[in-house]
Amino acid sequence: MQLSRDQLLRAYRQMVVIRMFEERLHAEIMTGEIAGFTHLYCGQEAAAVGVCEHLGHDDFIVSTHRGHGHCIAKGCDVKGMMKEIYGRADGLCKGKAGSMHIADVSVGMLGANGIVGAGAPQAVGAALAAKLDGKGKVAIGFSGDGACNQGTTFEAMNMAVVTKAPCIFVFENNHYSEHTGFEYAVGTNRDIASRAEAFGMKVWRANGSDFFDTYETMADLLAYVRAGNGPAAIELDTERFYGHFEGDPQRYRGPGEVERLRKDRDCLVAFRQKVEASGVLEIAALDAIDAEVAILIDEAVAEARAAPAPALSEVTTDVYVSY
Amino acid sequence: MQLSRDQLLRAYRQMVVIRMFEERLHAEIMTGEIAGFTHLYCGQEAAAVGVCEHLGHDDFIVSTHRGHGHCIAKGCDVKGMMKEIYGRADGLCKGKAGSMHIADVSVGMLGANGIVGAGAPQAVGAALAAKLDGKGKVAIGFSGDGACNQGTTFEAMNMAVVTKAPCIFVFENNHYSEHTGFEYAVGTNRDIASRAEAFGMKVWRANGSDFFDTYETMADLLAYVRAGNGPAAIELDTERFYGHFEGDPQRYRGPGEVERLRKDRDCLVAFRQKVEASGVLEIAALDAIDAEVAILIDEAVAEARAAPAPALSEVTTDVYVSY
Amino acid sequence: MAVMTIRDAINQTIHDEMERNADVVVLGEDIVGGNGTAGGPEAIGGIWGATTGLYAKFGANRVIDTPISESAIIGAAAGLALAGKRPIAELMFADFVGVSLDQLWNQMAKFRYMFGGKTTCPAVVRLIYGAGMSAAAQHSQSVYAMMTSIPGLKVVLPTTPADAKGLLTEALRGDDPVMFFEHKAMFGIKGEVPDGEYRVPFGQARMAREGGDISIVTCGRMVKFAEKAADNLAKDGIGCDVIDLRTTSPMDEEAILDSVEATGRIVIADESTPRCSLASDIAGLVASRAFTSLKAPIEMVTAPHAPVPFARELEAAWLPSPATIEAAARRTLAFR
Amino acid sequence: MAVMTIRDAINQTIHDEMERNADVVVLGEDIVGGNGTAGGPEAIGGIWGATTGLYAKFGANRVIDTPISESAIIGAAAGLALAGKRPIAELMFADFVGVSLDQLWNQMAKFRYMFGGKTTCPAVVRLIYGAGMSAAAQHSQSVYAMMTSIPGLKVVLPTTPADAKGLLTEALRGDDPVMFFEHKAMFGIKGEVPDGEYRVPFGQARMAREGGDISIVTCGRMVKFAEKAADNLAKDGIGCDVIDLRTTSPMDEEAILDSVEATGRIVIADESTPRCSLASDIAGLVASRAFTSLKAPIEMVTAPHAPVPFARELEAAWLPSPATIEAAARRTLAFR
Ligand SMILES: Cc1ncc(C[n+]2csc(CCOP(=O)(O)OP(=O)(O)O)c2C)c(N)n1
Ligand SMILES: Cc1ncc(C[n+]2csc(CCOP(=O)(O)OP(=O)(O)O)c2C)c(N)n1
Ligand SMILES: [Mg+2]
Ligand SMILES: [Mg+2]
Repeated sequence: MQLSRDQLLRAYRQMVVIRMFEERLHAEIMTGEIAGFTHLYCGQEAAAVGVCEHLGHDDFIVSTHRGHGHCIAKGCDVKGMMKEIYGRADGLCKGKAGSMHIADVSVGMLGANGIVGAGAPQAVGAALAAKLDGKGKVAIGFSGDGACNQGTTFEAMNMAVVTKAPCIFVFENNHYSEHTGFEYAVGTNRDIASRAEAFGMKVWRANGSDFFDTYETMADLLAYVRAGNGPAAIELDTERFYGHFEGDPQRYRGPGEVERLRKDRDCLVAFRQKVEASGVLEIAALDAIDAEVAILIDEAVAEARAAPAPALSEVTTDVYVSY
Repeated sequence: MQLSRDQLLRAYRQMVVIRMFEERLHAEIMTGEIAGFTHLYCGQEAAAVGVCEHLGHDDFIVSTHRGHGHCIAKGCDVKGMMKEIYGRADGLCKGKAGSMHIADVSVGMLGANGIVGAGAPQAVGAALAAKLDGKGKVAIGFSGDGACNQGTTFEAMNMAVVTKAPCIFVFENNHYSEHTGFEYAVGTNRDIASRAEAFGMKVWRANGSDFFDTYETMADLLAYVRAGNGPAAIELDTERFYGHFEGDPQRYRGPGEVERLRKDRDCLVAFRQKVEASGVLEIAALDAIDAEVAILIDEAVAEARAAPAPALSEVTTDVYVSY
Repeated sequence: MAVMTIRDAINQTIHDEMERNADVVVLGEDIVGGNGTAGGPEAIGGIWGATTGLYAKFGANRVIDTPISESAIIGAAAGLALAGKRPIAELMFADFVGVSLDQLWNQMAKFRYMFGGKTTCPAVVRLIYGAGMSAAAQHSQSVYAMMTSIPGLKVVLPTTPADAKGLLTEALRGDDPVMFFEHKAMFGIKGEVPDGEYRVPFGQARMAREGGDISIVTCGRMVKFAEKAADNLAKDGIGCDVIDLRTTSPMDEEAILDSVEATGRIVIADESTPRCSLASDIAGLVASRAFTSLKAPIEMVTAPHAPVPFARELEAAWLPSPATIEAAARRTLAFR
Repeated sequence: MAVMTIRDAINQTIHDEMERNADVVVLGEDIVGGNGTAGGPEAIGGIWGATTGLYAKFGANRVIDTPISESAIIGAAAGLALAGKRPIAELMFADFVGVSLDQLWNQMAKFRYMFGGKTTCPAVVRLIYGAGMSAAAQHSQSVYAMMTSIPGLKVVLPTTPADAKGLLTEALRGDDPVMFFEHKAMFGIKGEVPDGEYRVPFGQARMAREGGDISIVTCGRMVKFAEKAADNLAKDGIGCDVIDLRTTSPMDEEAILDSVEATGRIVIADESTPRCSLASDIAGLVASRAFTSLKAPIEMVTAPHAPVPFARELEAAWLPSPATIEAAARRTLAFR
């Protein structure tokens, strides 16, 4: 598959936005200004972007506790997100969501979720809505290797098969659920994808640390699902560069593990190498993106810091549409 | 495998007890004397008995809403069960359980269950207890083809694999969950067993309308599990002769379906044919069992009818051990 | 006005609303019944008869038979609602809230708030509840207190066919998630139902009896029991206000307080168990906001702190009854 | 007596009881931490530090790290208990009751009753609960009212290290299922803990302050807030009884009623949302059983009927506080 120059630049930029957003959060959280639990997406950028670059705002995604990458990839406003994570009045969700519950239904991002596994059935529902509309739209449910053990995820897969919903289960296998290894917690006769396959859907596998592999495999998969063949699943092999949440001592990692991952499994490095080798993009263009995004993130943090806290009266608004 | 004459007679008797218990309930329910929802096990006798004839009282089973067969096969007192279903003071559970919640932990029968899928995790727990005790005991979780879609069932399978629990998932596929067909409701790439297999456990399949096939397949399976190899699953192809519950109009059945099943898929008929053909048992011995059991069931009903209702003070006892 | 059962009022309202609005979809277990069998779809047409005929008229994309997966049913309803549809999900028994609570409590109910008011989640969940049919501990519970406790959910309990229509229509026109409780022993109750468009606003109680001596506040099946108690008391010249709450969230606090201010005596009748119950909720309201009007201790008539037993005699003893309500009323009246 | 944190008191009590009784087993997510990783088991040793060191001492058969499957965790605990063991299951956040309610409510809690009193189900579930750490709507809830409403469950909320030991020991010696609530903002609280065997019976409240003018009834983290309010009121010569319920099921009704009979004025402080809450439960108790002693409307201090918001300022405004408790106390005292 041949991506246009614009497509390539856009994809790279999306990954860089996620990376810099998360790296910066990692630093800012140390200051104590940001409250709550934060789960960084660093290392998995190619997964979110490789999936979402295929989607329009009228396709749906449902995300997880590790949702920043999915939000950005699906088109949520980066400054609004930063303000949200800082708990500000003009955050994307008025400071009520924080890191774990960011959503923007207007771009088809139906929500990060603090409950592991809760999103999968919601993706089936969104897919059933898409099926009813009959315009070839799809819904994506992101799950981790830990979430794939939650009953809701299995129920959702079966229900998607039974109802022939255009639902895509994206399993980002980063080999850890919290501090427990994939090898321990996930019973399979091969992998997560083979479990999905046993529900009677077609499955794909890709390297989730490689944008091109993820993107191209998703192209195949989406052609299949958009054509009305029912649900599908994909397992993406990927890595997280930081701890489960900010504050995680990560004593479960092997010696030099993170350094090795940063060296061998960095999707940005891989992207640069590939486009440079093939000569489709010049490095200067990528550097320019890096510089531009760095400014964007600086601004996002500065604006978030300066933004007002929510009015206390907001505590009891937005529970109902009509009271 | 060669069963002794005593073993064969016992197995046949167990199946007959279940059959006559259920046929009689079917008739008695028409009188209006028996309250609540009753799900009859008629047609599936070979499954319960083919499994439970391998078990001791220190092996555990966890059952379903369609639990009478499992209870009888595991050794619950038949008269106590009848009284329970009639809601009597000296019923097996003092009239508080009724058909759907009969249990007798003293024989390793941890409960019928009105919540579809609820038993599977409990079987894992009982299996973990057996594993801790280290005496080669097992726990069996019975599930239907409908229950196999409930999140709890999947979670239980995965947890059993991860914890290497001596847990056996027995899937009785009678092709219906309530009024919906197996073909519609269960997404698979082959069958229920293949779904279990995808969790990384060894699986078996047998004809659940044939005592010998079920019994012999279970012998293999149990040797494997009791040896400490972790969990296993078996799918039993079987049939229910009555409706989902008593009162079901069964309009989803094909013309002549029940008659056909009663002719071709009756485990008692098959058993008689087999032992007669091989000459291991004479028909007179089986007839004697039929006659003896008929009396037992007559007595059970008569005693249940005559038994006293529970004292009203029982409403608030047995909630806690200590108040 | 046509006379019909609560069952038919619900069925007809769903038909009407599905015709009116193409976004309304229905999902649940065996709501079609017969899928994948020789009898084919609609061989049964819904366990409770409330969804009969929908599949034939609206087809598989809008009338979705599901596997036995309640979390996925409610989760899918939540997803459908976020994606712009108006799902009606059926929980065949309200007790199955046990296997689907997260999607009700932590998802559907919280989306609007968590997402800063920028989305709606107009899902209606029909929960079939209540004791009285010897369905025992796991199929007889009145789960409305638990749902009432959840910010973000509205809770509705129709007691007449007219209210069934009016409240269900209202639920389907509103933009909030609604828990619509249908008592399994009340489907057959008959009554007049207004023709054409008919809506009953939430948060407005119905005065089932006016009396002035005692306030009996109740909902669901207990309304009929309270009316019987009131009829008996009337024979002795004791007048009861019987307040059918209709919706417990929002709850018509004014109707309760106004009545208690007039009578000074209150009996709360609640089919559920006593702890952290709707009965105690109303007691708390009255004890904090109508304290000076109270002339007697608040009487709460509830089931005991025990599961629902199977045997007919035990279940009857477990349930509040017209007699226990009447006795409570006489106690409160006797208090000086 | 050693001085230690609530966290350490819990950890040590589990160690002691596991040593004492070979039937005690522990299960939950990441309670070992590090299984299947390069770091190996106990690389982390429990998210909350309450299970640290157990695996090394008691091994994988008794300290069971589970997948993320809360229904199966609670269900397995129920099965272990039916099979004669004494499981301690951890729900990492009490909010995960949402994905495991059935096994708590319809299974564990009901076995004894449904089975006619012929079995026990001695499972202890540790639920980490409460707001105050900006964990937002799905990780901050106080689920004790829902658990208190369930017949068959006992509900425990220790507020001191000594009570943590005494109540957890009691839970593990009893034969009923126990919901043991640990507030995530209270693990670090220090205090003296009796050495050796120490049990605190259920259903006996602790009088945290004695005052005589107003009864403040509360539990969990609100006890500290109530004590602060009481200290402030004491400066104005107003004496408060601060009743730490310790267990809400069984609940020490006598302690509440005795205090109210003496003071005539009650403030109930409850970290949870208001509808069908523990606050209303206690209000109902008092309004029906201590009516004649009451001199003022019952005051309930709770969170508002809204999910827990994320932003620090909003969460602080959502939570009851010493100030809101104090204000309620002054209101009730001002009432004549
Ligand atoms: C129902 C539920 N159980 C447990 C948790 C605690 N928890 C949060 S994230 C997580 C691990 C998830 O692992 P995985 O799905 O692999 O996602 P990853 O963190 O690797 O992105 C756990 C156990 C939760 N939030 N919800
Ligand atoms: C959680 C839950 N959902 C739905 C039901 C209603 N229900 C009872 S039995 C049943 C069908 C079960 O089918 P299957 O597992 O195949 O067992 P079978 O009835 O065929 O023995 C259903 C849907 C229930 N009791 N519990
Ligand atoms: Mg992971
Ligand atoms: Mg079946």
